[in-house]
Amino acid sequence: MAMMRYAEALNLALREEMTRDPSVFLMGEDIGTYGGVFKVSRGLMEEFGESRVRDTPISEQAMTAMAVTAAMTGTRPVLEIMYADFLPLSLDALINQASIYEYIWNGQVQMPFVLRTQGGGGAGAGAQHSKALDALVAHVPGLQVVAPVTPADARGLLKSAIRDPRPVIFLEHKLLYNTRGEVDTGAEDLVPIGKARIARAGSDVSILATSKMVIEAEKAADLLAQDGISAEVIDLRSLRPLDVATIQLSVAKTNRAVVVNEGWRFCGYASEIAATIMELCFDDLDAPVERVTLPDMPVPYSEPLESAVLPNAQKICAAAKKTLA
Amino acid sequence: MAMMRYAEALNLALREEMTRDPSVFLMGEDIGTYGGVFKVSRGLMEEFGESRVRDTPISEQAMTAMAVTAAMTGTRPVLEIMYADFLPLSLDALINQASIYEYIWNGQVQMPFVLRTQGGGGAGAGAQHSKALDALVAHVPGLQVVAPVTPADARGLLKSAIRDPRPVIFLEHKLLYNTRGEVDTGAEDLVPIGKARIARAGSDVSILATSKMVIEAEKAADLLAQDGISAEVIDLRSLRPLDVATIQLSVAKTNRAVVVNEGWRFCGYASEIAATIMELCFDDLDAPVERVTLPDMPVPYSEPLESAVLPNAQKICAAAKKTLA
Amino acid sequence: MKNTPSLDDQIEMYRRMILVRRLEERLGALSKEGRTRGPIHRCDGQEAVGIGATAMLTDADYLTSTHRGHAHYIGKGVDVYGITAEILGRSTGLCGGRAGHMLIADAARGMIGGNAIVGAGIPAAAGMALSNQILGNGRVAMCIFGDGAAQTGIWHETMNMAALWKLPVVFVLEHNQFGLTVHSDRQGPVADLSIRAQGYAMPAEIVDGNDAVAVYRATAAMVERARRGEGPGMIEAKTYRWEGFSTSDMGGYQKPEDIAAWKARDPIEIARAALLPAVGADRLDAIAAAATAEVEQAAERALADPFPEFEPCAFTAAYSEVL
Amino acid sequence: MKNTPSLDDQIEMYRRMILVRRLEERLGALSKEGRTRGPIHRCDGQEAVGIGATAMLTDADYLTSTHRGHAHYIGKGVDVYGITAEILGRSTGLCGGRAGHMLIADAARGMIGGNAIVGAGIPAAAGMALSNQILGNGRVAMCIFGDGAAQTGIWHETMNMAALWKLPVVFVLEHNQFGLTVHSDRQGPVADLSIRAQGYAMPAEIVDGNDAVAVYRATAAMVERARRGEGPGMIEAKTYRWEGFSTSDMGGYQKPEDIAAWKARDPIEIARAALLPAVGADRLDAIAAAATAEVEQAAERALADPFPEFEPCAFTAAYSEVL
Ligand SMILES: Cc1ncc(C[n+]2csc(CCOP(=O)(O)OP(=O)(O)O)c2C)c(N)n1
Ligand SMILES: Cc1ncc(C[n+]2csc(CCOP(=O)(O)OP(=O)(O)O)c2C)c(N)n1
Ligand SMILES: [Mg+2]
Ligand SMILES: [Mg+2]
Repeated sequence: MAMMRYAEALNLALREEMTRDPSVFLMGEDIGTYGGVFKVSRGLMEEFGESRVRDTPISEQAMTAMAVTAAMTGTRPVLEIMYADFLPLSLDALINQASIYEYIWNGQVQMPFVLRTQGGGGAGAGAQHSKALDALVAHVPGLQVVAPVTPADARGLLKSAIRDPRPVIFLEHKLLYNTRGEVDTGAEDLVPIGKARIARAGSDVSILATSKMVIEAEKAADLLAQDGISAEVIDLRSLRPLDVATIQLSVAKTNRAVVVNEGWRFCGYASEIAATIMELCFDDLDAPVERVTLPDMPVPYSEPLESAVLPNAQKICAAAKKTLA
Repeated sequence: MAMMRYAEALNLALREEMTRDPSVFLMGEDIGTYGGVFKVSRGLMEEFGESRVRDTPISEQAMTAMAVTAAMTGTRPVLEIMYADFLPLSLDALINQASIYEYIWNGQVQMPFVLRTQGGGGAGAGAQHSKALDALVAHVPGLQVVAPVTPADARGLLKSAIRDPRPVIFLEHKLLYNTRGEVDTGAEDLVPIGKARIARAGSDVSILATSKMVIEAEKAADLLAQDGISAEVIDLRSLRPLDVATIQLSVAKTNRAVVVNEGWRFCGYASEIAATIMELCFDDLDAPVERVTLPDMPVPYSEPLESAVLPNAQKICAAAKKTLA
Repeated sequence: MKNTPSLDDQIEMYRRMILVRRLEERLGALSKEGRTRGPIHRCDGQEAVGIGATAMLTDADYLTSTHRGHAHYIGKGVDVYGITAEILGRSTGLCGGRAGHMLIADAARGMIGGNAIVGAGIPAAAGMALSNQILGNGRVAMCIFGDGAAQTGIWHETMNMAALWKLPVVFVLEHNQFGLTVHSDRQGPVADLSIRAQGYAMPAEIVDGNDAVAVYRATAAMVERARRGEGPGMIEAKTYRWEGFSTSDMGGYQKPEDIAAWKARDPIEIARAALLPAVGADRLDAIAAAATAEVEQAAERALADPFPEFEPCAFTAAYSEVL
Repeated sequence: MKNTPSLDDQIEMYRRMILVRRLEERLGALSKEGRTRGPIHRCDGQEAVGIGATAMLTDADYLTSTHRGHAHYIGKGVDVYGITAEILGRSTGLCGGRAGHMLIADAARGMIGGNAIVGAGIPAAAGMALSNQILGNGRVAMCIFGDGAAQTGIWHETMNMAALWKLPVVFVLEHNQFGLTVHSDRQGPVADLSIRAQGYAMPAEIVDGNDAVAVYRATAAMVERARRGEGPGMIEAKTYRWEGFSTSDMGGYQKPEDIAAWKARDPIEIARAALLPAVGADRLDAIAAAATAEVEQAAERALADPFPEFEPCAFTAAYSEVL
């Protein structure tokens, strides 16, 4: 076991997988010489060379499309897109290319690539560098989408993603890189894609959260506990495929659910979870599923404005209490 | 009143608005000399000249970005994106540009542009030319999204969209262009954005559908009627903003709802509608809201395969009966 | 002359061009009879580009194509019957009827694949070249794309990265004068799009796209260079599209005199004239007849084949998602 | 010499460059004290580009910028206090604190606006030029963008359409040698990115980006051309970024000797030396002192200003969506 930062856990996973499999390579902006703007790939160019760790020009569209077909032809690209806000530039390669080939070519190809990116607000980075666009990628069939919140899951899920035969979109959060946690460096500790994590057991209300929102949900659970409310916090972890079994078990127990996602509300990721819960747990539900999300507007820059729009523990508490009212 | 094809109704609306307002102009691929691959802009280059009707190179990304800022500076662009499948190429301009400026610039600018496109399957056009990507655009705050199914609504909504001070994404369907209907050519007949249309009144189950799926829903209502089931068919028409009042009234009456959308299911447009209904009509609902959508996979080419995946009257009937079981 | 194809290669190119022409004609007829589905993009008159540019590639090399790829498929050695069955949506098609004519792939031949998003085949080939470079497998990747595709942003991003990294990729611009219906002179300010290669310090050559041997020579030089690790190259083959942009083209924008002038330079006739002295009319006629028969048989057989039955998508199922 | 700025123009450019330099220094200090938010992208050493390229524009002309736009803002005549207050997130900022330093707009000055999606300011300017052309209002649009932005696909699509349609737009490439941390020679195979303008039959000129007068001359010629309806032009201004890519840069990749060499060519000193004979040291010192004071006062005033209070987004409300 070792205590490490989220960014270090990702770095470890990359180093381990690149050592294990010579077909794994990295590409992205400023990931080589500089080691990535969040230092996730620090030291890897020195260790694995410039052929396997590539600084790219600012060309997200072609980079993503190239990763898709490189993955089709014998290598395992791990692509870093610096901010999730740039995902629209990658989307044609994901929706019109990666999404379709395995099926329409009747299984002639597979595409084992990972697209790492980070989103979310709270850093005063403004409307073009603070979005969580989970829904854009989660909507695309053929893509798997994961969003680890702990360093252990960051390492375990990244290793699983790199080994997976199919595309994985790996969503990080700019405010998680410096968070610390235990990582079992001795073991492989692969975390399977498709399994949620019960961050905290509870009996009165289920709070299903993603990425950094899991931390807010845990804070909310503490606050709710003070009012004698026992909240179960579920870290969805795997946004797609969704671990419906874990969700069903929890809601069957609590009869109430709050979904927390940092993306926009309308047609957002939280909408899918709310719809799924309603569908699978209709008779169990004592109240409508509450959605706690970013309001449907751009993320403002100034601190008081940004704080007002981001989902947080207080908003989650209020939503939880609404389901219990 | 006049009988006309959907494509002719759109053409009429464009001609009327270009005549009324010299700041309205059209741009898109093959829309000028050829009149558009679906002939929606037939004759307009001859009538309004090459400055206001522009054939563009194949550059969706820049075209869309240019439409956004042209709209900021005194003109009203109507941009045609030939297939909705290409929307990913337009998305940065929509998500990172059009979506943010009015708010973050504190109201210094507005962007009155219309992006027309068409999606959907059934024509054997294959996985890259058959998608309904409604959810991608409906997720973006600051965008309004409409999807008319009748020629009268096509004209009335396009005229409203062109006059609206904010961006409107105008979704057509390749199999609607040749459908015919009455259009009141004598009157302006503007159709307000934000209002749904009750295509058929009923009392047992509400079927909420979009675009061509409204036609399938009406067929389903006929079939259900034979089994003594009275279905209310609501043409959402305005995908965003959503006419929640009309939806609430209907579900309060029927206590059951089926949502039909031709896009993918997971994180799809239907998910938002299902979540919203559950939230607003929780106590009215006697059964979970059913979603009838494209399965989460690419649209296959061969006729029997494509027919198997597209939502249709039979699937809608089955879903409606499920809510009544 | 350097890189001149052998006589056998030239004969094979001649045969393949006839296969393509007959296939296009047959598909045109079937479409008129309403026996095909969706738009079909014919390449009549452009055969020399797809056939000439691919004739020096091996099955291990990769090719990406466009929505107008029949000559590219056949040039890469893909079976005519498998192509025809796919276009007719049969279970016996190369992709089981799932792909359709614009998206055909045959991985065993390195043909991956057709692409109907204009411009998307360009980075696709570069990505394969990137794999080749990292794996050091000596393979080359090629993309064939149109004059319209050359105006897409992704072309620029790809040219830049390919040249920067000296990727083993060859860019073949099939300049047939039109996007769908808009002439290239209304899609960009320069006639010779390959002058843009200078902006990436990349070698480029303009060739007569109706002369398969000329296309072969120029392309073979770029392929060799790329294989030697000296980096990418670009070919601009000038040709012309005889038929509409697809079977749903309503026409009216192509000048009859242009069509006539280009038909007078039929790539098949040009190849035949070059081969006549060495090969003789009888053998060429026999080759043409055999090619015609092959397409006929492929079509007849495919038309008799069953349509596929729907099966849930493997990965959709794997994701335990509702169908 | 043609297009030489008047002495008054030169003095004003000198003053504005000092405004920018002092603003960057002040922001750097405030950021060290932890009194700013988010990354701030300084342009110390590059002032001559933003100031020289915009000095001939009127308020009616449009300018689009980047994430590194402080010199562009000030060049377009935007008020220093309004900029400072916006960067400090105050309600008195030009955008009420909603935009932040990368996205500032001042529509009254035609500054619309900063843009932090690399490359996005390029089609933005072309779209405004398209409006200008359709409305026939004689206005010109300009985009200033970086060497990194020149590698984005949207640059190619925009250059092509602008040249094809002869749009009144001027492309100013501010070549400061780096993307974020990667040197331009590792982002593309050619050193002079403006050679690519030939591929669009577009005129281009390379200038010393540390000499505001040289930048002014070259740009003014392109602006006049564009205004006359003769189409777009491109300027490539060679300069260098003294500070890190932003206040969060951990450094380690810029050569100290390069920084020293470029600091020896300080654009402010170059302007001062050119003005000295005609204007004299005293007046130049007074101008410098006044500019320094203006930035000081702007900062002090802004720091004392209130933060904005949150109000629901107008259009969100209009869409009757839940906040
Ligand atoms: C991104 C994108 N935009 C538009 C289209 C519609 N479209 C299909 S083919 C075509 C013209 C392509 O021209 P070119 O690249 O020259 O190929 P050609 O048809 O001449 O073979 C267009 C605009 C598309 N398929 N993809
Ligand atoms: C589309 C996009 N990709 C990546 C980034 C991250 N990023 C911000 S600035 C920058 C470098 C830009 O280089 P250049 O255009 O030369 O401008 P400079 O920073 O040198 O002024 C990068 C990669 C971004 N903001 N947008
Ligand atoms: Mg063409
Ligand atoms: Mg730079």
